[in-house]
Amino acid sequence: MSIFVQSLISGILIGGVYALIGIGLTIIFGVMRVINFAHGDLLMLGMYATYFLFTQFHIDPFVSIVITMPLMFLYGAFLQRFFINRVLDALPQNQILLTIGLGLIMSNTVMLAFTSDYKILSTRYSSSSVSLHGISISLPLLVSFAITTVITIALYWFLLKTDTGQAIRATAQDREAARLMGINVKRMSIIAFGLGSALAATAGALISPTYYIFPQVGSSFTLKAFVITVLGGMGSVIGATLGGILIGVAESIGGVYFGSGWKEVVVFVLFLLVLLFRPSGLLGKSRT
Amino acid sequence: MPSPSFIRRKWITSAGGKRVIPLLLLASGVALLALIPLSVQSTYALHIMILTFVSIIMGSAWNILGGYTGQYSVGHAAYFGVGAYTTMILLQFRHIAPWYGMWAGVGATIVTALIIGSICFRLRGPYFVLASIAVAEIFRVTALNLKDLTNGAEGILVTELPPLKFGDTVITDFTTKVPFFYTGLITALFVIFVTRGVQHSKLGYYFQAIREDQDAAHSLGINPALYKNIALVISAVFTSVAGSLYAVYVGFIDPGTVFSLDVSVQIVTIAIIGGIGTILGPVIGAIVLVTLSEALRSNALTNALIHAGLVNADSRVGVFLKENLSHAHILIYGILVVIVILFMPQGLLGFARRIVTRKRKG
Amino acid sequence: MAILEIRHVSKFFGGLAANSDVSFEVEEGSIVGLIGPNGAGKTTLFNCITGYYAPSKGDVVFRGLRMNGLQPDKVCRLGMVRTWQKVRPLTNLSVLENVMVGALCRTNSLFEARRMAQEQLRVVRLDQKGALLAGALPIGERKKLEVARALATRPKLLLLDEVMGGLNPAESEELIQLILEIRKKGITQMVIEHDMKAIMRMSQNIVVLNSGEKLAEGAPEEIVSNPRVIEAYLGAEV
Amino acid sequence: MRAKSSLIIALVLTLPSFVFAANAKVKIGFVNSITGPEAPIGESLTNGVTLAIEDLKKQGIDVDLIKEDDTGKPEKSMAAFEKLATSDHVGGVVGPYPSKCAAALAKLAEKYHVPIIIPVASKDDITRQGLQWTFRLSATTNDYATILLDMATAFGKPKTIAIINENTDFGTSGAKSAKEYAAKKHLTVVAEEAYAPGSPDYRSTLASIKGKNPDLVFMVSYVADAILLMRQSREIGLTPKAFLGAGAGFATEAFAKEQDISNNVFSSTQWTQDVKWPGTKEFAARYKAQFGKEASYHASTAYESMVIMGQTLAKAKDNPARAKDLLDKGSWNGIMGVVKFADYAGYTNQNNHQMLVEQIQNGQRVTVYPPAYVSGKKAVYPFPGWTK
Repeated sequence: MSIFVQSLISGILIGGVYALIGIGLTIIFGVMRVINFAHGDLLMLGMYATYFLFTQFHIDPFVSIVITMPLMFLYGAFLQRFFINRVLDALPQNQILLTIGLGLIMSNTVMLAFTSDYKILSTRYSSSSVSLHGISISLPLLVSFAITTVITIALYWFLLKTDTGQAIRATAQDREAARLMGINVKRMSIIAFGLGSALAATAGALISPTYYIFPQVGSSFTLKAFVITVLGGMGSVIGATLGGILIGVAESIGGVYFGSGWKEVVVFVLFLLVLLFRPSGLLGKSRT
Repeated sequence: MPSPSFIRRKWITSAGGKRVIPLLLLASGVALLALIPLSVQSTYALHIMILTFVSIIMGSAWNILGGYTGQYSVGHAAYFGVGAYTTMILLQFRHIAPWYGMWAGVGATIVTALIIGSICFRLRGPYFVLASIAVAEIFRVTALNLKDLTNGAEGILVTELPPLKFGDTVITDFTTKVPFFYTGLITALFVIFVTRGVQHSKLGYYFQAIREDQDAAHSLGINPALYKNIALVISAVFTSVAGSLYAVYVGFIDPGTVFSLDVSVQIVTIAIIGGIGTILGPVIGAIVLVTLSEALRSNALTNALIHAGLVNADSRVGVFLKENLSHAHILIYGILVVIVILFMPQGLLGFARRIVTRKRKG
Repeated sequence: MAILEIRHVSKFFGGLAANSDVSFEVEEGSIVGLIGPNGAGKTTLFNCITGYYAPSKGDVVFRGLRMNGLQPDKVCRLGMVRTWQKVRPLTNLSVLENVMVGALCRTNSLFEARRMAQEQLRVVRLDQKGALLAGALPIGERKKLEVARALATRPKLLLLDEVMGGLNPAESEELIQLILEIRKKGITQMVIEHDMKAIMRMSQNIVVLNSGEKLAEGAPEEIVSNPRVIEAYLGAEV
Repeated sequence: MRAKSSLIIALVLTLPSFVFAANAKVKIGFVNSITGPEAPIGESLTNGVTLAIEDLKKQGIDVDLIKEDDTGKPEKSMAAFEKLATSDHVGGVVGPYPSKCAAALAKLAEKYHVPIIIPVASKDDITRQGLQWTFRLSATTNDYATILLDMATAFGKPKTIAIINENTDFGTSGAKSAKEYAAKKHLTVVAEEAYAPGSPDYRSTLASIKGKNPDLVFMVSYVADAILLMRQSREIGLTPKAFLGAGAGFATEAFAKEQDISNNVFSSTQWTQDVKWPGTKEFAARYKAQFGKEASYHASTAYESMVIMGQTLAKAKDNPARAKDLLDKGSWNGIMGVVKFADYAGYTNQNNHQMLVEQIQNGQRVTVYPPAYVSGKKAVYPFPGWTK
């Protein structure tokens, strides 16, 4: 029983970070209908930024988010403005290949700059935990979950209450209609990609104290982000939040009851089932 | 937008007599290729050619489903892997020679493809792409965990390859690259031939109609599910053969080398860089990509510069190039992919054709 | 004799009824006009008839065969084909190839299909443009291409969904002549159209839909003088 | 100054027992993972080889080194080897690191009659195929597990063992060996977990292992996951009598530096910095000075392989066939101890290398087993528990 609770809690905490990754991807997909294969690489850049700030300027990873986030927002906006924008009307496979190419460029540039060594970001609290009735809870994960929650709430507020947020949502719902309504769709796309990158990078920053950093770290997160987004419904922010936590828990509990080797199968089968029976995802609306 | 079917129209409209010339060219080209192993001493070159053939097979196979039928699968590693694994399991654990095992691989792949098709073809667009990735990942993780069947992560290392016999005469014992060269060449030609056949038949028209507009196609008497599955099976079968060929040639497979997303992406890249929906696109893509990545990997540029006397090998520039270009080759590869997508969205073939038409007009 | 019978067809989306209890018959060899204000359920009805939707209730009977649940490709092979309100050319294929795709429904030979396609292109007067890419055609010619492609499937019943939408008067007139010509070949037609004058000229029978229900049915002159139609449709629209 | 004198010592120690012509020129191919997933370890190999080339030069052997990237893929490593053998005409090849690449190259070496020394790819099968042109310096995967269990049963009386391994070639075969050898040592395997590398959360798995209360926890992982597993073990409060790491990630500086979690963890290794093999200390010091980090066993095996290949080819006048004979018969004594490529127990041309066990004691990696190689500090056993 305590093992179950233990896995449930750590699953939820990790799921919070997954959710951030998924939300970023879902916003990008929602607004542009582009599957971003470089999403994990954006996360990787966030990790390296955090690592760099920590080792060079001794800025705590959780604090450095305030620098990393806007920086990666600009970077994402730049990518959108100069690369993704040019293929918005191209065939989907060209869009995919472009993001794959961009991802390769990012990870290999980082490799040239930082070598391919694993970087370990060790803070005082990297392996500390609090114990509650025999259940141990990782302190850094707890903090990162709290930050994730705050960011997610702020994001909801932004999307629901601000004009820009509403314009983004309108664009996601129907690009053509949004254009007719006078929304600057190009600008919304730039903001969306910026937001997506910033969120991915934040997720990277949040897990770097407990994880490790290397140039190819992104690929496994890209796949995870796909699963989360589809699970939640592509384009749905709430869906991605739920999807992230669901995947965190599924992995954690699947690892205990199916064995670590099969937990990925559990996740992908779950993914396929959702695709088949609810292609719009758990919370998505549109089918196309 | 220039049409992917541009070339075809030229073929159709050219008068019967004119067709003899390309046919002659083709025949002499094939004959020349077939003579290569006799004249080329460098097995290094043969190795690169064999890899190119495998890539041509993979790219052309994908092209039938992705290029003609418009179903952008990013999960072809599943078929590549099923072919490779079936052949290798039969070879290493059951001592069944690969030229039989390969057919078992094809059989297994057809079953796999029909199952995957029944799942994935219910979805369209980005959902189809993601589902195809997921299915391939399920295969990878399953191969990793079904240790009794696949030997898991340890992979399968071929220790012995039985010679190919005809009666009692040994045709080849596979100690040289020559048999692999011919197998690759013949299969590559065959897949090109099949692509051409598809393009010039009802199938090809139906595939393209589905690619252009599935609903419109449906209203014109085309059963999309049926024809998508036909395209998938053709595509999967050749991908599977490529997998078998690769596995036996390299002599070792593990889930990471044959089932990974990298393989799927590589397959798609070949077709897109070359130009999809054309017979020759994937062929060009394969030739360019294999040679290019080998040239980058082996730092041919630096060597050429040094050889030409432009850069001194021991000078600072020479050392810098030597040390860094070898690290940067995937970076350069990535940059090239981005450039092609941005500036030649129709692939190399489409780009070349556009230049030709522009010149003709202007 | 009726070639098509619509019997009490209803189609629900969630709780919303897009069609409810619609019934009428289409006489063989005639042109039937289907009219109604926007959102009246005309296209939904087309979709129910041609197999894109299965009717929630009721039957679609074509030449004595119950069609419910048959897929569009089967429907086409049985001799009923539709065009699209928003044209759907196969943009990267040539005009001729577009029509050949339709013809291939009746033959396996490319040669034969090409011959049939050229014949249909002559009917819609696009025979000079066969080598162009379908995507390169202007809207008026795309509409004609759509008709030619449908005709190439050798239909008994042709369903035209607003073929004149977005055309200038000269182009519309050309299409009206085309539709009348097609009728002469013995092909029954059902036409959704907003241009009342055109509908009046072409149709032998007109069905009026409003809010998913059949409001009226009759010869053109009856419809024009039907007060309910005037109120619900003409009054609001014109 | 100190570096210089240590260089001279290294030079003297690595001087072989034969005399060679001054300034012999040899051509050697070095196939290595410069990019791709194995690149972090590839870098250690590159550094080791760099030092070896310097030392060979001091011995009067000019090495024309042709570096080839295998990107971690077997077909790329094959292309590299084809090029080296048929276009560069090298006398011998050193490398590659990934076992799948090494397995592919072993066959090519046989075909082209070019000797290859595999420094540290550990898959057992590579030298079990009767191939004559393939020589392996390092001990095989099997030995990573056995030496640890030998040690644990020598130090105490453990009854149960949990096995955690990453689901890769090295991980799976390491776990398999551990399981087989555990049976021989009368240990009960209470848990077996093969995890997919790259997951940020192993807590649930570790918690279920903790519930089984094993005496020994045996792990096979690369450095990143090694740190992750130990961090989360600490969080969960997993406290067996000993943590046993099978080489790879556990025998690295990066892991040792994480004192909070690495203290008192055992790891099997091919080489340690304080082992009494000739030239070890000097090599370690030089490596640290030149590359700013501690040498790993990957670096030392690569170094020694390159030195052996260089010297052999110099003696063989760059003739591959003669070099093969010399490798067959020769014997060396350098930083990897005595090296002899022998045929035994189903192996061909396999150096029967002595594995070592090191323990991390306050950030220092100390050799603690076998007793003959211990240089002072004693092993801490059983595990004293986590520091708060």
